[in-house]
Amino acid sequence: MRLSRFVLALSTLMLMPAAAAADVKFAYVGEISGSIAVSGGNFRDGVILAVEELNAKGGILKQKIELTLYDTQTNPGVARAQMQKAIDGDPYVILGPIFSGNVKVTMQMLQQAEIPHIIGGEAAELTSLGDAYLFRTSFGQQIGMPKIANFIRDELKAKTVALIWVNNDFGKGGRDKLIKELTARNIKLAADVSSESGQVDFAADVVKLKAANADVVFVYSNEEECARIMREARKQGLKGPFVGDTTLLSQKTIELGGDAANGVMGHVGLTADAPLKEVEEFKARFQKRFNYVPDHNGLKGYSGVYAVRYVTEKLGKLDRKGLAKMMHGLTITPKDEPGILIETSWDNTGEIDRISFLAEVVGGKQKITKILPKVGK
Amino acid sequence: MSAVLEVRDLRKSFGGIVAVDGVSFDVNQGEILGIIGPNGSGKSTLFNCILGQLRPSAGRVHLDGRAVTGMRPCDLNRLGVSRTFQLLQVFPQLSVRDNLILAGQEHRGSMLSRLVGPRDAGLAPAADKMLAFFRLDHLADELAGGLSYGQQKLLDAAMAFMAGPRLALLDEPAGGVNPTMLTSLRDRLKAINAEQGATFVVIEHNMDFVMALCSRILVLAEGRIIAEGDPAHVRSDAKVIEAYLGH
Amino acid sequence: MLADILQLFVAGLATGGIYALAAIGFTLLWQTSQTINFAQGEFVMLPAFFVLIGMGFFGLPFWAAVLVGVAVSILTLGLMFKKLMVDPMLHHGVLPLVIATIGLAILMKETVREFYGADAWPFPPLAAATNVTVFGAAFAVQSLVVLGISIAAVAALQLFLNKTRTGRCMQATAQNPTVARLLGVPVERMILYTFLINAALVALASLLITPIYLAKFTNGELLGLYAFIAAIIGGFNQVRGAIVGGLLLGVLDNFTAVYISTQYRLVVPLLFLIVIILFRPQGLLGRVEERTV
Amino acid sequence: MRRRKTVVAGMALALSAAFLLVAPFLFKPYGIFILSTWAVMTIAAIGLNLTLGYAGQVSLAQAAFVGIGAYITALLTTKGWPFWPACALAGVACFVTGWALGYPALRLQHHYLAFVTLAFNTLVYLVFRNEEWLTGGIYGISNVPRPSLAGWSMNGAHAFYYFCLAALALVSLATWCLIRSPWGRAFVALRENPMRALSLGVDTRRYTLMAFALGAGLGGISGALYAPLVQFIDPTPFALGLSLNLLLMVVVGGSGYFFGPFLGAIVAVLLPEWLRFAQGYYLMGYAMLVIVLMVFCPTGLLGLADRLVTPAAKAVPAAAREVAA
Repeated sequence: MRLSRFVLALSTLMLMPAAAAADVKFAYVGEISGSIAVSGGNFRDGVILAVEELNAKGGILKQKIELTLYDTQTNPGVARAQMQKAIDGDPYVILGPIFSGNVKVTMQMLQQAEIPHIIGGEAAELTSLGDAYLFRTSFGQQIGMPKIANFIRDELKAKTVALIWVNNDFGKGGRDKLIKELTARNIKLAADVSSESGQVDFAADVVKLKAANADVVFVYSNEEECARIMREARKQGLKGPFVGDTTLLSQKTIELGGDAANGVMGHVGLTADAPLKEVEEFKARFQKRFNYVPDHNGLKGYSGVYAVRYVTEKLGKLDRKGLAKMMHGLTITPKDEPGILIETSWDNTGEIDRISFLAEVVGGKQKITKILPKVGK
Repeated sequence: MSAVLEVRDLRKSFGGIVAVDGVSFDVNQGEILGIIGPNGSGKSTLFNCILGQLRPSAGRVHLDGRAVTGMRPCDLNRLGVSRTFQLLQVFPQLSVRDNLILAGQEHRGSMLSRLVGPRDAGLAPAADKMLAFFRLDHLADELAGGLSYGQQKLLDAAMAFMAGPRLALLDEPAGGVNPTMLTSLRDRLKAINAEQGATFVVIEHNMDFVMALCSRILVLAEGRIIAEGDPAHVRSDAKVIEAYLGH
Repeated sequence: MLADILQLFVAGLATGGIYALAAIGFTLLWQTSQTINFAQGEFVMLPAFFVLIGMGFFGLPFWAAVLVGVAVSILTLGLMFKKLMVDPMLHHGVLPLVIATIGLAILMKETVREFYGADAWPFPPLAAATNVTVFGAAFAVQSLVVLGISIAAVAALQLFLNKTRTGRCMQATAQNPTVARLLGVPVERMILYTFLINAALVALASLLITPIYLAKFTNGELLGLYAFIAAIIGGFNQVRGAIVGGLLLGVLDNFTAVYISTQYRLVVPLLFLIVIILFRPQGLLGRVEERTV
Repeated sequence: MRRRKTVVAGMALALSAAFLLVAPFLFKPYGIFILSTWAVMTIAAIGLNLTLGYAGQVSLAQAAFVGIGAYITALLTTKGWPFWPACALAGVACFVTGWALGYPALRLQHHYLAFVTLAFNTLVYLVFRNEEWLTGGIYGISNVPRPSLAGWSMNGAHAFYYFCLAALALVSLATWCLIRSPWGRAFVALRENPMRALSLGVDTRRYTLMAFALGAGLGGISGALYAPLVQFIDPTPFALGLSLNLLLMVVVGGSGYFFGPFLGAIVAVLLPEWLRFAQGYYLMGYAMLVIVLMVFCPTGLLGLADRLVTPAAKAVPAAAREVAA
């Protein structure tokens, strides 16, 4: 039982009126309920953890952080309302949303209000809309997919790919980008199978993938669906290799997929399993606080808060414009801010650049096989 | 005497059961025709077939010499044929006056005129006249649901005459009405018949009521007409007595 | 090719079995109390969590937890649902109750999400998670078990309804409460029974699917819709119809996905539904509902 | 007794109207946005109340019509059309679709009709999501412009709020006239006793289709306002959930009462926002309240009000009152 959740809610309830005006206001506006509540929940808990840690250490510029949570229900109409509510509360920064659609409907408002927003959305076009206050926490699909395409071409020497993707903005966006990159490397698309988020019976989908018999099966979906797809694939004896991005290799997928997940490989943009001291420690703290294993959204929320902390301390004052200006073209390393977990840079569109990993699942563990350098280097 | 309504070999069977078995009769201009018969003799089914509520298995129905077999009730009604049902059917959620206006509104103007025109479709005076005629005027603004059974029965009948029909088919108008109401109902019907020259067909169980009201009577048994004639003749007909008393 | 078809067919049947279990509940409740339960999907989602709570929170062994879970389900989703929600609204037409069940669905989903989290939880399987291969088509033993049990359950229910006195009383109640009452059938009790049976069925469904679905607060959403469609296709007033509708739907859905379109996989069942309603409203196996106007 | 009712109703009406007019000065932009949403949803609910509350046809497709209206408006205005023709087209298109969808209503018992409309709603949703060339699919349509009225633009929160409010006022007025016209009388007759209505010359077929089409048309109008309100549309809001939610608004408010949808929309749109202080629990609290409400007054809030104002008389849907001279 998530008693912790209950306690947290109560405490926020009691604290909210008590919170002194001097506090630094952070707002999380994201998907606490609705179709992608899992990712939203992870992101939120990452944020909560970071805020609690910082407050324990005395907050930002000696001021406590007051965090308020807003639920978009994964519904743009609600998202817009909640974002407005958050803006009315005049926060220093806003974290979220994760659902790219919700980012899109709210970014204009934030631009007008000149409030920096640290988003979780990964849809490619978000950084191309000229929002000077938008910053990613993990890189957009237009950065991830080329790396994967290279991997498929160079490491796997594949000529054809059978693709199964989840039909939401995340899955569709990734699919479109991947197809673009594959054709650019003249790798053929043997099958293009869309699936529903929350789908359970993948028998039909796997039959289609099988019929394509391609050199590589690319699985691009949410963790649970990835797990189910893998189970069905193994069941029907669909031969791999199975390649995917972050989600397919995530801890959750492995946990749910069991043996079926073994042997899948691919690219991991950001992972709680990165072989780095800071990340491992974070994972432990997170698990202790919320008693479940964070996925990459947990890291996104967490590192986002610390990035803001670092920049603000550097500025020495609460200055939204300054924050946004400084973050453009900034690089933060774990040395100067452990909370950033992995060295991270932002270009001046708010797009992010990090090292990323090629990994493989071996014996129910994610094993990093190769560390890919930042694109910028 | 010209026939307003001609019914020819009308048949209606449900699965195996034949409810109406080749019934033919005329209804003449201005008369009050009574139809009697034991329960289940097919009286109401006959009505429903004539009025398009049920599609007859065979046979023809003519109104003023025009074939109207199987025509939709609402169209038939607009041709001047109205009816009441065996079970009382007014609109309890509408006021008494509105019940009457409803009964008349579809007979004038176009769909559009009913949308943009006056909300009473210019029928309020007529409705009030009808109410006064049926001695219901003091209840005009009450909800029909709030009236006594007898009053509702009167209203039900009043609605049937609101559009000034050429022909009215009344299914047990006297059913469950107390004696005093009964006389007033009978007077009203006779009056309308006399004043508006409206033609009636009345299904009724209450013999005294029928005998007093009708000029001619059909007797129905097991879906067939077994006797026909003026009240006195029918009352004394052996087959009728048998049909009612059974073997 | 043939293997594929067999594969799809059996997989479809297995999923269909689940739809059937949930669908029967619909038909039962509709027949006896004109209740359209929009929370039926959530009814299937919840019992698994009762079991998980039993195991996680009270540390019971699996089978004990299962027994407790089923008992709790019958108590809450059967008895309490009837007494606290349905009874007060019974005489106010279908709609208020529909709205209330919509509310109930939200309540169940949100409660689970809040206290158990939004992510999916593994659930111990009733059968070994192994596969058997027949004619080149591989079947999970689990889904075969699911199929078997659901068909058995329906058969048992049919038997109960036709062969036992209580069962016949229930059918009488379903067909015409007034007459049943005249015949001295304890109508109230019969209606209660149908609610208890419904609860038992959804609990069973929950135990069968959750190992495959994984325990998650959203499990009910699609399932509810499918069970709904299955119930109508099969015949909204026929228990037998529900199983046919369910299986048909499962298979139809799979073949649509492969041979027509995955993006529109729901379309064929829906169109089928519309056709059925327009041309055979009583459903494939249903009786014509004789309602006196 | 009826007088007392009218007085109470009149006062309540005047007060709420006054409140709505000054509201923008009492609230922050967030509050104003929510109120605008309320106005837009109320329009859709009024439509459904026409179909369900007055003509007695259960429709679970209202969300589809809101969606169709929203998409038509979004597509055309983002391609440079002015708002008004787009809005008009949205209304007409939905009216026609509603008319077509109404045909099953002519031969179906009401719960079966509900199922057909439910299927229709889901089909429309799938089209929104999958026909990317037309609707933008998953990605939706962003930067939907807000209309401008005789030169001045409705961009600001205040301006657009009053715009929505005005639209709501117009729709309410039109509906009021409609249900007080002979049509309203015919609708009630249709709901109460179709067979008798038929025998009185009421062309039930045509009126049923009308009830359906008008309800759908209002759904379209509401959608036409929803698109510029949120300025971004994607398929998610127009799934079955919204249809159920609109049904909830009508029934909770009091089906067949003219002001039912207004109250219902308050419950469905504003109540959850008021409950948000309860963090993760607000949706639970909301659901709980809805259930309790239904259990204790199945006739909806106005049904309850009726019983309170006229304790003696059995509550009678206001449909009767509005139509009663």
